[in-house]
Amino acid sequence: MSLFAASLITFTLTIGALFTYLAIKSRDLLKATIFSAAQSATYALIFFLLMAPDIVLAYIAVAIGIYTVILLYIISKTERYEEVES
Amino acid sequence: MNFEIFLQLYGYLALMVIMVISLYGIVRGASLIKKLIALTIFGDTANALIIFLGFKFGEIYPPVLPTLKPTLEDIAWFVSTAVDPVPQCLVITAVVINMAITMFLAFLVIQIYRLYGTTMVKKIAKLKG
Amino acid sequence: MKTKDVVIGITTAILLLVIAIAIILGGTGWTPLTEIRLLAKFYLENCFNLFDKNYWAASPEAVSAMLWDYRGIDTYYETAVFFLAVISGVALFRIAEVKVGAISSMRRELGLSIIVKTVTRIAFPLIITVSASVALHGHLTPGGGFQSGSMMAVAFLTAIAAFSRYFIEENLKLTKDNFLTLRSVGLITIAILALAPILAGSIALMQNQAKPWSSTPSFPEALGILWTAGSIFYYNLAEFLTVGAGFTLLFLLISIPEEEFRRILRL
Amino acid sequence: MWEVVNQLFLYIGMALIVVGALCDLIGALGLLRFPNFFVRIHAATVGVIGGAVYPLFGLTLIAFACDFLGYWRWLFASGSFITAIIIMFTAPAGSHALARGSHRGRVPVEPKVCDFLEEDKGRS
Amino acid sequence: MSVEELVRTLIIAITPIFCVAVALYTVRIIKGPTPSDMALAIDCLTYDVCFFMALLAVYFKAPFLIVCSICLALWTYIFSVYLAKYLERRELGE
Amino acid sequence: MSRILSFLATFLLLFVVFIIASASISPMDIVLGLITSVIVAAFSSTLLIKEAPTKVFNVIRWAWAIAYFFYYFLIIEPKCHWDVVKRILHPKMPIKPGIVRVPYDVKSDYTITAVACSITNTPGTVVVDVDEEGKKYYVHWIDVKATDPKVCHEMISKTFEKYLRRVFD
Amino acid sequence: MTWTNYIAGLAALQPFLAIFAAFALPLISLLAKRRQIWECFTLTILLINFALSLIVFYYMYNFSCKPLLYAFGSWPPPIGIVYTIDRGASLIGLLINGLVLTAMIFSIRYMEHEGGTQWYYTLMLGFEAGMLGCVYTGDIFNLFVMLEVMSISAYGLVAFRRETHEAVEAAIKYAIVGSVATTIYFIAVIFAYGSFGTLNMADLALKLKDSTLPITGPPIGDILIGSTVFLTLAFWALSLKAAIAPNHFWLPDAHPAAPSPISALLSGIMVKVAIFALMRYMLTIFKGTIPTFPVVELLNYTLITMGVLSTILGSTLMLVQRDIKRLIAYGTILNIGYIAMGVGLANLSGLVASLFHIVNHAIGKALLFMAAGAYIHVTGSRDLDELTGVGRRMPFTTAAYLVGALALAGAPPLSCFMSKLLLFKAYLESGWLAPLVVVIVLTSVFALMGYLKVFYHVYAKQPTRDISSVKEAPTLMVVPLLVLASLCIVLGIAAPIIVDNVIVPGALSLLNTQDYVLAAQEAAKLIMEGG
Repeated sequence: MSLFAASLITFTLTIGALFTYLAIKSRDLLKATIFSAAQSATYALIFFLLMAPDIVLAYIAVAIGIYTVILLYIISKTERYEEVES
Repeated sequence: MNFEIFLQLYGYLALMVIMVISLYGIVRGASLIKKLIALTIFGDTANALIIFLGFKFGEIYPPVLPTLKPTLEDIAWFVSTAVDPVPQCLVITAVVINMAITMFLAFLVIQIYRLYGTTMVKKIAKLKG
Repeated sequence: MKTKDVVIGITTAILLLVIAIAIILGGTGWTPLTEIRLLAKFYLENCFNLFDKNYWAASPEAVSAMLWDYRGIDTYYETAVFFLAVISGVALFRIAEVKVGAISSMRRELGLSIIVKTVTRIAFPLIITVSASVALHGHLTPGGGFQSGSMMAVAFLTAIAAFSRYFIEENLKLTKDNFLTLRSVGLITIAILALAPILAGSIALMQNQAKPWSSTPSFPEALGILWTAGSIFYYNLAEFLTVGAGFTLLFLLISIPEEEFRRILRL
Repeated sequence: MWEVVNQLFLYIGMALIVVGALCDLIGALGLLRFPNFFVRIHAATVGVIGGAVYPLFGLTLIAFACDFLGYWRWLFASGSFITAIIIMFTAPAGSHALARGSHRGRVPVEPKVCDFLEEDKGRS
Repeated sequence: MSVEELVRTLIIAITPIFCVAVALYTVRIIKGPTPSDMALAIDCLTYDVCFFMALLAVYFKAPFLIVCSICLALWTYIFSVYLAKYLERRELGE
Repeated sequence: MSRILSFLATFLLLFVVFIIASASISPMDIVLGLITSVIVAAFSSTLLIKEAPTKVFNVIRWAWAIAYFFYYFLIIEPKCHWDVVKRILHPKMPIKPGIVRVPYDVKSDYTITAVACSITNTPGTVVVDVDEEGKKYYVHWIDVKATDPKVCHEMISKTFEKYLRRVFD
Repeated sequence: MTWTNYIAGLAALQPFLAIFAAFALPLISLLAKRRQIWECFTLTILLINFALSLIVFYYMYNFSCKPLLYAFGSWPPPIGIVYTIDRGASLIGLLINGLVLTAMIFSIRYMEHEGGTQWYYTLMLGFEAGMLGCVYTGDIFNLFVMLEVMSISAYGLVAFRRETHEAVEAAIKYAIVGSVATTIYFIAVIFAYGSFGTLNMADLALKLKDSTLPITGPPIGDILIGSTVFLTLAFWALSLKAAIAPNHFWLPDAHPAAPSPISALLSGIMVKVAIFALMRYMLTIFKGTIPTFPVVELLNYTLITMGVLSTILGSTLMLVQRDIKRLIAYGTILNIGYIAMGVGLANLSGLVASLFHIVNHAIGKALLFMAAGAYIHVTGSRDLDELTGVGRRMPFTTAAYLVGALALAGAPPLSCFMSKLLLFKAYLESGWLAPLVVVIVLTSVFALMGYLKVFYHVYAKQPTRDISSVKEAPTLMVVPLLVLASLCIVLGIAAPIIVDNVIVPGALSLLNTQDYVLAAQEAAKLIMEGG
């Protein structure tokens, strides 16, 4: 792990934390889905930088692809907005 | 070296923060779909945590031997540079398992919407009586 | 509601603190690491060691070797988890076969625009070929059964999005029963491969190469020119079919129109 | 002969990568500055085609010239080439699909000079 | 300067540019008024990450890492197509 | 006959793709590639090549395709990029966006798609929708210079059609 | 290779075979569309598994006093995954196999009007495999995988009646909570690997004693912190799976919502599997090995507290239920409390009581749920008010129910009385914890009232509606009930013999870290030397 890769990991993790926060906060579930896809992309880069090509392959397929698609399916079949609690 | 320690600790800290945020989402999410999203993030963060355990400073390389006719030097070089393959093996298993559970939960959420007409936790509790 | 938020915040923060302090105090090893753990070193040293074949898995990829040889039974049951999830989904969405012709002729415009359709038509075989390439080199390069299987599912998923789910059933002549069959065949192949050493007289399930302490017929390292890394190649191939078919099956099920279900469940 | 070709490949590839990085930056800037979704697609095209496809072709050229990668440079070359081709095929289809979906999903087209699609749809 | 040093220096030199671009895309993803904008920004982001992964594979001299970028490109396509389909109609399977 | 030809064409294409994807020409890869390509081609040949498979074996078409590839990537793309980059960096952002009709005069699906992809891939123009019956694209143009379909065709898609008709039609 | 390895192989074959059959069942259901064929297939596999576990049980109790080790892929312990089968594990394995077999026979008629039974049987096979794997395994990560196999089939089975509202709702609650728990367990595994550098249970136990198996070397991190975090997180996750209060909240929804045979399995044996895994960690591996920081003792006291809490909660909430299955489900929380109290004592007498109570409660609870299932099958309702008087028309079922209820409440000659007596005795001997016996007695009384309330409604109360059309349940449903009821009686009457010959050796083997570790060491040494 060189300094170069370590600083990249730091940068990427920060963005990932930001996206997680937004995904949890967002009331629009479609936006939350997209945020979680972005978060997955950052995680994929982290796994890549940590030298785990096998995981990157599996993780990209699962997190960017399957999760997002299945969440889109759910949202299209159910409802898009989370109701604000009174 | 100090800077590297700082970077590693920062990594752990960021992962912890993500984990806490997602746990909060699981517990307090108003919608089942939000809980599902938080759950996936939580599982992924646990996976990232174990990969963090397997890395090391110095020259590193993926745990794949790049030749089919290795000499002893090749193997020695491989052992000294490759990262830890055990966490990777565990994480692949865990990724698949998390994915399987998420798929099933997705099916359940759709079914619950068919029956109750909503995915809000509170409303479901109210409808259940 | 505010107090509950605070309570949850504090409890989760305590979890954060406990784990973070445990890591910082060295619960998981010194920081920063410059060496890997000895067990991992053993795997790395022996997974493709031509000079000491007692502990080898015949696969130069350490992760594949671990997945299908050293810790093979984990992967077997992991496949079972995925299988059971699919079966649970099928049980939840159990449905008589949708009348294909009726619905697709009823709706005039299916799928996306012609551009996406044509791109998908080109991409479909190419993606399957690339994924097959990843699967067939699973024991040599990164990737393996699950990864390549999910890549194969990309092809079917694009087909579902760009055309419609009826496209797979009508044009490719693949129904969900076919996928279920394909999946079962793949899984049974995995199970038989795992059971093969027993049938050959060993006592170890999922044994790949014969060991000095368990000298029974082992899987051949290579079929002629084809390096198969013992059984890992076959496992990857079977898992490739299994995962691809499983994903496609699930997405075929989930993309059944909602009206159909409401009619069947009488809601 | 091969030396010269290799050097040529190397420099062309590096130039393409530098151009690609700049395109990335400019595309991102454009994505920020432009007023609505449909105009942003153009900036995104700069980001994708200029920022990913060109540098990947450049990387293919570099991989041919990189002796230090040894035998495996063919894998680099083929990998980046296939990625470039895939992006080249799929990116336009993806952004076209997004544009069509957004237009049907009533994403605003303002500011605009003319919108014939809206007119034609209204007529039929 | 040898070829290796040249290429590695180049990669290190353009990494900050890449990071700035990613940060700008992130800003767009956060600001994006409509889901379409966000999806567009994510498309760009992931395609750039794709290219960057290929680049880093050269930097790390690890040939096997290049497969990741192929996979990422494929799944990004799926993502945008499904989002487009969601925006276009209610049932995704038709 | 046409089915066999289309199978053969698909098979060859897939074989090349397999070899490129595995990046080696060892006997093992060739054997595996042959088997894979045969299996995949068997069920996707009708999907990939619907009519007139002889076109695939036409060398002149391939030559045109390669010529077009280089022409497109070396001349058209940089020009369009430069144009859009200028607009992005200009402090006032001189844009005049709008959706215009662009008629096309090509027949096969592949040509329509290739022209549309070419239009979309150049920054500054994006195909928003296709009208197959009216034979026109709806193109979002960053700088609407004309609204007349003829002129638009002239300015946006004429070159692409000229080349691509020779490749696919 | 010696004869013993074959026996261990038979144990390892059980989950493997069950999953294999689960893989094959969808294919069979596509080829042959008759449900009799699926049932015969499942029944055959379960019978084979039962026979195998019987052989293993017999061998373990008669010929082997040491744990047996089975190495998958013939990889010795620290390298590969091993199954470690000691007497306790073989006992629980036999229990699992027997109960699943009974539930399967019961479901043949119970599920006759349901569609999609092939998926039901597939999930059931997967469920059995998961539970068996959890019990036999000797690898902490493999335990995670097997927990998931068990859990996901449980979620699928709970949601099997997809058109009933509460089933789907309970399933989703259960699935979310359960997957959080398993993820937390995974984080625990991360810590174990991080600080110990191994995934093998015996190796963990060795490393705590400054020794090691070959290859893995000394621990990497601070084992004190590492094992504290590992144990705490694993304890929390497993206590959630075992539904010990306050982590019980998912159980009263999930268990009644499943089809009755599945409720019997969930309540009867699945929660016990989690408790068994907990016993493995707290009593076999980490027992008294960290002198500087008493985390294990702390967790033991926590377990006792949680156990007391669950007994009180379970027994009081039982009394106010209107739903027959929900009432029985609260009874599970109560009895899990007893078991947890016994485990928390961490000595032989407590463990003997717990182990015996596991067996008794599994059989009794399965019997109660199946009897309730028979009522529901015949009348089609779960409300106690609608079940009034049906018991008179169903004499065998009601007799079996009465036996089960009395046994669970702790009536003297029946099974649970004996285990409760043992627990009572263990607490009396335990010094300052002795006042807790009051809890045991008091909650038993409450439980008796709860169960007799059901009996009163079903048998004694005047029927509020016409019950003349009600007939005795089909033979295939009554036979399992009677078998279980007679087992309750036999276990009660022959309790001294059974405790001496079966339970005490099992408990001893669970407490015997020495032998557990020795088995792994021998296997590693034998194989490493190439013999």
